[in-house]
Amino acid sequence: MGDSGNEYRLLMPLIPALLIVPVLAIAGVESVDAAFLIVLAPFIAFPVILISGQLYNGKPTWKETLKEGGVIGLSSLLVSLSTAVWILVDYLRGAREISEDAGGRVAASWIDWISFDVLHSDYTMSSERIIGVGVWVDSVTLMLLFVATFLCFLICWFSLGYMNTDPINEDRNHRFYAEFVLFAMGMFGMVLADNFLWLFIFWEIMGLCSYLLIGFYFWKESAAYAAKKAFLTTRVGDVFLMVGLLILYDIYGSLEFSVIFADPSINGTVDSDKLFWALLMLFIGAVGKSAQFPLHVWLPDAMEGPTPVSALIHAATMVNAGLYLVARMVPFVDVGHHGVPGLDELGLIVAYIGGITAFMAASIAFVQNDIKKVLAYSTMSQLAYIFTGLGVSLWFYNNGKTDAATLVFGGSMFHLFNHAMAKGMLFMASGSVIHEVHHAHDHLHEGGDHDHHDFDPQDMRNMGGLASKMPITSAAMMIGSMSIIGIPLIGGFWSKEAIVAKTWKASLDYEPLMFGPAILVLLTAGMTGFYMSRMWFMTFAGEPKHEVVEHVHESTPWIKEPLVILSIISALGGFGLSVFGIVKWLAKPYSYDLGINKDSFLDQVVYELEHAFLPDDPNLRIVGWTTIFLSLVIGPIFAARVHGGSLREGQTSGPLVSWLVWLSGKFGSQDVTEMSQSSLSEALQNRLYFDHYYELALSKTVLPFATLAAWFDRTVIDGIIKKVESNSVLGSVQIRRVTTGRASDYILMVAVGALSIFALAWGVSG
Amino acid sequence: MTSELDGIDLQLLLPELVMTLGLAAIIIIPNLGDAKFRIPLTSLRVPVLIGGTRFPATRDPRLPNWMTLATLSAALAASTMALLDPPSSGQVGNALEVDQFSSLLTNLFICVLILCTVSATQRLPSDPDAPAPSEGDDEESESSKTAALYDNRRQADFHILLLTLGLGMSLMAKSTHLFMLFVCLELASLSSYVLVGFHKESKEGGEAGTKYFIVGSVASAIGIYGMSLLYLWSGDLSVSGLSQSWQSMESLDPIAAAGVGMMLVAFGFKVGAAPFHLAIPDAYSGTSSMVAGVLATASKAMGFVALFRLLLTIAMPASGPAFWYGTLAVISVITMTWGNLAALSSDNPKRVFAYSSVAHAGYMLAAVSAIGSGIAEPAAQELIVMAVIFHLCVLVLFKMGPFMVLSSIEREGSSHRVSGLNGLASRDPLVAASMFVFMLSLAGVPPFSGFLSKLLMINGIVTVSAGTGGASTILSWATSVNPVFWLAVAVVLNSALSMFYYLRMGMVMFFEPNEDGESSPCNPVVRALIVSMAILSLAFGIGPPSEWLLGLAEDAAAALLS
Amino acid sequence: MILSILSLLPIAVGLLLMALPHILPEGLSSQVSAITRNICMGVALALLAISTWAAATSLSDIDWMNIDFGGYELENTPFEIIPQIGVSWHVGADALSLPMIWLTALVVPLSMLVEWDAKKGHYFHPLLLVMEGAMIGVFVALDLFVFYVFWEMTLIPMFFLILVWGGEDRRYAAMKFFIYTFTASVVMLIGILVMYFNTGSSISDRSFDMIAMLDSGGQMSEGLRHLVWFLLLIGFATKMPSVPVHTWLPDAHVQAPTAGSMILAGVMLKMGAYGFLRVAVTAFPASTVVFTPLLVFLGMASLAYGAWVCMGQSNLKRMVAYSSVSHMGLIFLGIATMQPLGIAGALFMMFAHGIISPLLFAVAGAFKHHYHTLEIGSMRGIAHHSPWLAGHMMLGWMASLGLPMMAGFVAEVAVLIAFWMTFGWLVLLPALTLVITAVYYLTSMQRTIFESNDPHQGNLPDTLHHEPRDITWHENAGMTILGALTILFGILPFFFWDMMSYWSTEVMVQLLADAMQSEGVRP
Amino acid sequence: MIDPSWIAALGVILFGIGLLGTFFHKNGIVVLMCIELMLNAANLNFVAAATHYGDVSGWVFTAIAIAIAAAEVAIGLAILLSLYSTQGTISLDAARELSN
Repeated sequence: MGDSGNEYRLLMPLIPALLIVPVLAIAGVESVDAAFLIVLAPFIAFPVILISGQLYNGKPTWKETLKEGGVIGLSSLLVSLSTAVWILVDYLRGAREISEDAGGRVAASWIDWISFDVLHSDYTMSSERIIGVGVWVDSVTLMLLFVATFLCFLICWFSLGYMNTDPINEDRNHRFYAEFVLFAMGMFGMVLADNFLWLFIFWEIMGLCSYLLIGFYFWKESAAYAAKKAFLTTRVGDVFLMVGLLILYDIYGSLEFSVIFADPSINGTVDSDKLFWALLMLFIGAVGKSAQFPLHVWLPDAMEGPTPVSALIHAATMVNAGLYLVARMVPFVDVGHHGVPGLDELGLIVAYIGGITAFMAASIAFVQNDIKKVLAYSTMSQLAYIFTGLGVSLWFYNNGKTDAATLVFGGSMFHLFNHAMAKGMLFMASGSVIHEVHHAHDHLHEGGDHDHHDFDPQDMRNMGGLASKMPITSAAMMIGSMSIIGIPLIGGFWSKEAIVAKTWKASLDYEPLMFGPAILVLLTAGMTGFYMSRMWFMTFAGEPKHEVVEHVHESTPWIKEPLVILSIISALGGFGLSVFGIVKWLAKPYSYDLGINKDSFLDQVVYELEHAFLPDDPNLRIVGWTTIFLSLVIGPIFAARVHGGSLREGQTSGPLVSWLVWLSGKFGSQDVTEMSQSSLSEALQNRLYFDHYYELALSKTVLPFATLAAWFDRTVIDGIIKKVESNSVLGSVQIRRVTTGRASDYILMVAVGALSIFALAWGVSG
Repeated sequence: MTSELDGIDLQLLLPELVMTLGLAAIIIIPNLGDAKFRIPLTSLRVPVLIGGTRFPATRDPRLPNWMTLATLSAALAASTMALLDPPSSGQVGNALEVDQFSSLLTNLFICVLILCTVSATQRLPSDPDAPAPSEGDDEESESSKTAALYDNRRQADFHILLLTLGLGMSLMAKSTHLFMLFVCLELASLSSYVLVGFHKESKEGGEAGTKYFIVGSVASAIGIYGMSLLYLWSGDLSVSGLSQSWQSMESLDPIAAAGVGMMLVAFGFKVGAAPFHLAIPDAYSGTSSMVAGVLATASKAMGFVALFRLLLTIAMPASGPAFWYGTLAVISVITMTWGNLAALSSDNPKRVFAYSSVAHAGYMLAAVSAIGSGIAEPAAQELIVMAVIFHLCVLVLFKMGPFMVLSSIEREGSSHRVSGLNGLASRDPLVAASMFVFMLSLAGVPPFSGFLSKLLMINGIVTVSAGTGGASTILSWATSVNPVFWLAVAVVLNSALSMFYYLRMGMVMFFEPNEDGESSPCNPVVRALIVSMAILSLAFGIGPPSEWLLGLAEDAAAALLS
Repeated sequence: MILSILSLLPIAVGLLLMALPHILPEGLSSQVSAITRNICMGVALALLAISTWAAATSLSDIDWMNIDFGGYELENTPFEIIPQIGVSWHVGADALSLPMIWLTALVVPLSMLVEWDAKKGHYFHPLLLVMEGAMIGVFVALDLFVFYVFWEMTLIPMFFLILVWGGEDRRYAAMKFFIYTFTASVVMLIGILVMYFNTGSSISDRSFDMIAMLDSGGQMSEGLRHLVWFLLLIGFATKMPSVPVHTWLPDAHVQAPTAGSMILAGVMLKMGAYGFLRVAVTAFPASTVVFTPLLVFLGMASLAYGAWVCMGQSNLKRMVAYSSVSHMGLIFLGIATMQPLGIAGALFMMFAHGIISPLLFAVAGAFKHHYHTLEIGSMRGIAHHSPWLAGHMMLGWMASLGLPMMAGFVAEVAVLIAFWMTFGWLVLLPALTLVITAVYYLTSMQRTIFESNDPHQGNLPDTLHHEPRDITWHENAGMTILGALTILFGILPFFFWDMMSYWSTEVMVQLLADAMQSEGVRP
Repeated sequence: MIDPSWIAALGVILFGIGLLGTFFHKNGIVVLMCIELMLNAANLNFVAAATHYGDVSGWVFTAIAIAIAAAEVAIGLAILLSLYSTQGTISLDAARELSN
């Protein structure tokens, strides 16, 4: 990619895509009415890319100019992005169409999908019911929509550099881009859907794409296996989700948000037990999709997919679907606004699942050496944070503590935003590392590739000291890690603080049972500090651990640009958006009376800082500072003791990065060999044996049972038929024996027959 | 009631008359030669035509065949005329009556014989002047010469027997007097015994003839004895007289019942009811296929005519169940099951068809026994008789058809194994397709006529019985329904069972061919006939032709029951 | 008139074309296959056009939404063919049969396309045409005798398709297929005859006309009604097929040629469900209500048990065949819900499965055709060699496991919603079966098109001695059309959904609701 | 004049002997003779009935039945002869070429 400058001419097709929104706006189309474009553009791009790729593979235009479909995908995603931004801007402006009448929502219906009647228990028929398709826009939607469209676009951009330069992907990239845009369509659709059914439909489409993309390297046994595992595990959740939908439908006679959310208690007549089960089923679906305990096993394996896929689907967007679904449960429990009381166990369950997953994932991340796996567990852990936050929020809502609930809800959503940005970027950065290490390795072993297959470019034990080779990547990764760890003032800090604090508040002030999640998230904060630092140190600090490192250098601009953009957002976005009141804005659909902004900008800044570092409640102050201490000091220092180290003499990197690397060498080094051989470590390395036991359960129950069923079908059910047949033949042979061939026997039979006629006649008539 | 035959009677009996004349002609003409009789004391030689060296025309082995064909065609025309334009009074003496029923049956018999005759053309040798075997021939050439000779010299005998068979059957259909009926039956039977044993040079021929003859004779002896008991009982053997005596009978007279029962044995043998059917497979497999076809269709129809006369006209009480209905029901179930089961594992196609014809007899007997149940209204009775007559008619198509196919293959000497049919589909797709149609029709698969006829019979049974049960659960309904209903179930299950061997027969044609040639085994006329029979099997199954034939059968049924 | 043409024309043309080789002059006999298949395709496409037009007239002159239950469109004047027993040629269509007619007219040309270069094509394609006519005949017949005739007639071409163009064990399979379904339908025939008996008090009053037949239930005692319903169930359930009378299906499918399998799964199985709704449910609503638990049991057994058996299969086609059994279970479940939504879902399931399963069998057939084996696991990484095939497999498999935005999902979700309304938590069983379904589908894909451990080529079966190619253009075209329709009807189901929904409502309002009320079954 | 019922009784006995004879004897000729016995039993019945009812047709039946019996014997002997010429036996049990 030497003359990569010229590559930008490839972006020409983006210009018409960019023009679509202005043209529509000038033509007077309302932004919400154009929302279908967000879904439609990638949906059209999908077959176009797939089929043209299949037809034109190998042709120079297709390969060089269209980047095997990447440019087409990028254009369609740009259409989605620009439309999404258009709607967002309209929404923020408070345009006429998006009024705030319904608490800041807007719904537009597109088509009636299916319609039918229902027979009631008094044998009367209800009038026609309709399940339609439409859009539902509120601030949560918009935030997720922006995250999704923005990251899809950036990661597609990144992929142009990442995928198209790998010779193994040649003539296969069209598949990648096609599935990529199909995924984008699923994600956009899910976010925009105005009812639970279509949410579910797009949800499943995402699952399909996740399956396809994990299995992109389909010839690899591990990839094919991981793809299947991901699909099946989420499918288990999805089935429960579907059952939840059935129950919801039964309760409300509709699945549309506008119908259900208008009065989720139907004047207090809703049976809270039934609703609890419905929501619990939905939550199981969310657990599957967001890889929470106990359906988390698929996510680490999903890293078999290409890195952009991990970045987009398994870190930034799809896994957020579960969170989104749980966020949509708020109106059900919001007792202040027609919610159904008595559902606070649901909040507890959500919070516990979140807490357990956060802790578990963080601890497993301690011992992972694969850079993507660390990030995967980190994703799990951070999502679990958000779940905890949402659980607490649900609990608050259900107990009428609307203010606190609103704050933690907004905080959770905000964490979702921060995490998506940071994690997307981290994955891309790790992708950059892997890509370059891989290329360097190829370069090094150009002639013979004897140990080609033994070398794992994702293994951090082959890295070290990369900070000097990859300054931009290392800086980006640093910022991303800081955001995840929650280093004060940077990205994730703002949202994580809110979650931890409110969880403790719930635990201390109201519900002792909340202590569990509370302590777990607190501990996890420190652990996050450790494993993220460990990853960074292992990769970028210290002496190179493999000869390959010497040959690594950053090359492709397609990769660098998204990193830079996201670094900026991660670093500044948290604080900046906090200041503009994003937390309350995000909670807008579910908070009906909170003011949005303080009087002046400066007041707002002060308020936010005060709120973060010096809250009124002394307990929260302690909790807040403990969190900061654990994540900022304890975790990173331990990490530095184990894995830190200065760069080789004479090599430098960016300013902050160099200092950090130098700092890491100052804490001395600690040998953890003994620790890493303990049984706990062993267990952690084996992912606490979850996969093992799931596998065992499958192979000991499902498969034998299936074999048994097949045997039963063959031998018993079909066997009966065959038995009838063979017995008929047997009977046939027997009965033919009577035809002896002796004429006198025949005569005898005639006589016998004559006699039996008499006997029968006598018997019947007598 | 006149005791003399007049012109009208002759016209009524025109088919039989034609056959008689033809019979005489076939006896005489092939023997015509250049023999001359020297008038004694002179040297004048007067040609007497009988004997001597035969003329080329008269010694042509194809001649009897042509003559038979001509005779039968003329008879068919006469009989069709009678059928389409029924005489106002068909009484001939007090023993015969020509009505719709007997005309239809006569037509049926003659059609079967025509088919048989046409099929027999395939047995004619290509060389009419084949030499007779002489001393010193080796075994092989001797047997080939014998075979040629066999075909050459005995055509006339064969066709004479066919015509006597036809004569017996058609007269029997017209008989309204039990003794007349029996005599005609004997005429037909005796001819058929000889036909079965016609291939006297082969081991099978003699044996088949012997068995068929012995068992048949015993059965008819029992029948005649039964008839004599009936005579003993009423002193009159005319059907109407017996019927009146029966209706006026206070309670069942054991002698009368015994008489009917014993006649049932004789007729049961004719139709092939178990357990009197045992000789039938042997007979079919030992004789030539076309004769077997005649036995399976015409002869069976004859048996049913006799059964109708005996059971429906004579032995029907004025009300209530007939004494024979339970017996017949049991026999019918045994017959169909036995037939189907035995056919299942047979490997000889002729035996398979023999058993299949036994099974079909069972279906028809089941229908007949439903009439005797005493719960059938007159309309329902007529419906069932119509169904059975219709079945007998269409049976000619799809039972005679396969025998004609087999007859074609028989020339190649491979008709005794199912595998003889292998590859027929590639040799002659049309004949194979027709054969398949016959199989499906036999099995009762729509849209072929076998389905319609079987459906009509089952429908008859259901019609008689379905209204009888009444209860609120399946079980109580099943116990309260008239047992006749279960006959329908038996027929249906047996149809399913029969599918096995029909399909097997149908399937082997699509297997890889044996070594036998590539060309069609049939000659063009036979082939055309087979194909048109298949088409008719379809046409009589659904659509206007079936309506027409059903109309005829309906009239016939009405005539029989009136 | 239109419907008569739809059913009789293909039969007539097919039969004539089969005689063509015997009629054509010598010079043309080498091209007989080409001539025949072009004519066949032309006729089939014409039928598709006609039936599409008939369906599309719902937009203009015929309002399919407003046919009262028991009313039919495109009806002809009944024409007596066997007056002695009251049989007449009477055809018509309603919202129940119209989608099926269209489906038949669609699947047949596609199956012809997929096997465009079949051996002995001059018999093959006409047979498919005959098959089409017979199947359409089943759907249009408004005379139960004619219905039954067509019903059985479909067996004959299929028998030959299996027997002549089938796999190694085709003889056994053809026999089993024929005898099994024949047996079941003759049992059904008794039921039909009992109904016929009750259509009038004297023989001349009786008639096989559908309307008279469907009213006959009123004349029967309750026990007899149940019995007849049960007899009909045997016939229809075997055709569907439902556990435990399903074992003919895997054998028939595995041995049948691709086109045969496509038609068998796509349309023939639907005849069972169609007949059940058309005859058994309509004539005996009370029995249907009373035996709802039986239907639930049969449906559940087919669905769950079928799925388990699928998982134990190692033959691709066998697995797909069992998956049909499994999916057909949903139809019984849908009917058993006694909700318009459930019945409409069952109807849509018939339609959706009618599009999806031909795709599955086309894919399986392509494996057999190009790789000469159907053993799962005997080949790996086929996506390297046959990307189109792999793509179609992916699409078909995903559609069949109920992925949203594909036709099957609409039906599934409708049935499940209705099922919950009626049976509550029992819904977990069908719902969890969806996971099982996913397991076997994904596993079979993993072991055929994926996993070769070589980035450039797959592990081919040992028996394959040449370099495999991707599927031919005609296979590809057929599969693509099916796949596109699957997605089309998944996203926009309302073309047929609306009329199905309306029909279901009407049948509920006019029959089942009353029956439930009188039997004391609460919805 | 003998009471016709005695004649009929004789007929029953004859018939019984004939019937038993047909399946106890293996020799074709003997079986043929037994069949003749049965036919004659029928004839006796006809005669008895004719006597009883004074119906002349009974005598006619008898005469014709005798003719039938004669024809039957003729054919039977011919068939047995052909059996003998091909299989060398007239034992009904020995001829079993045609059993399954």
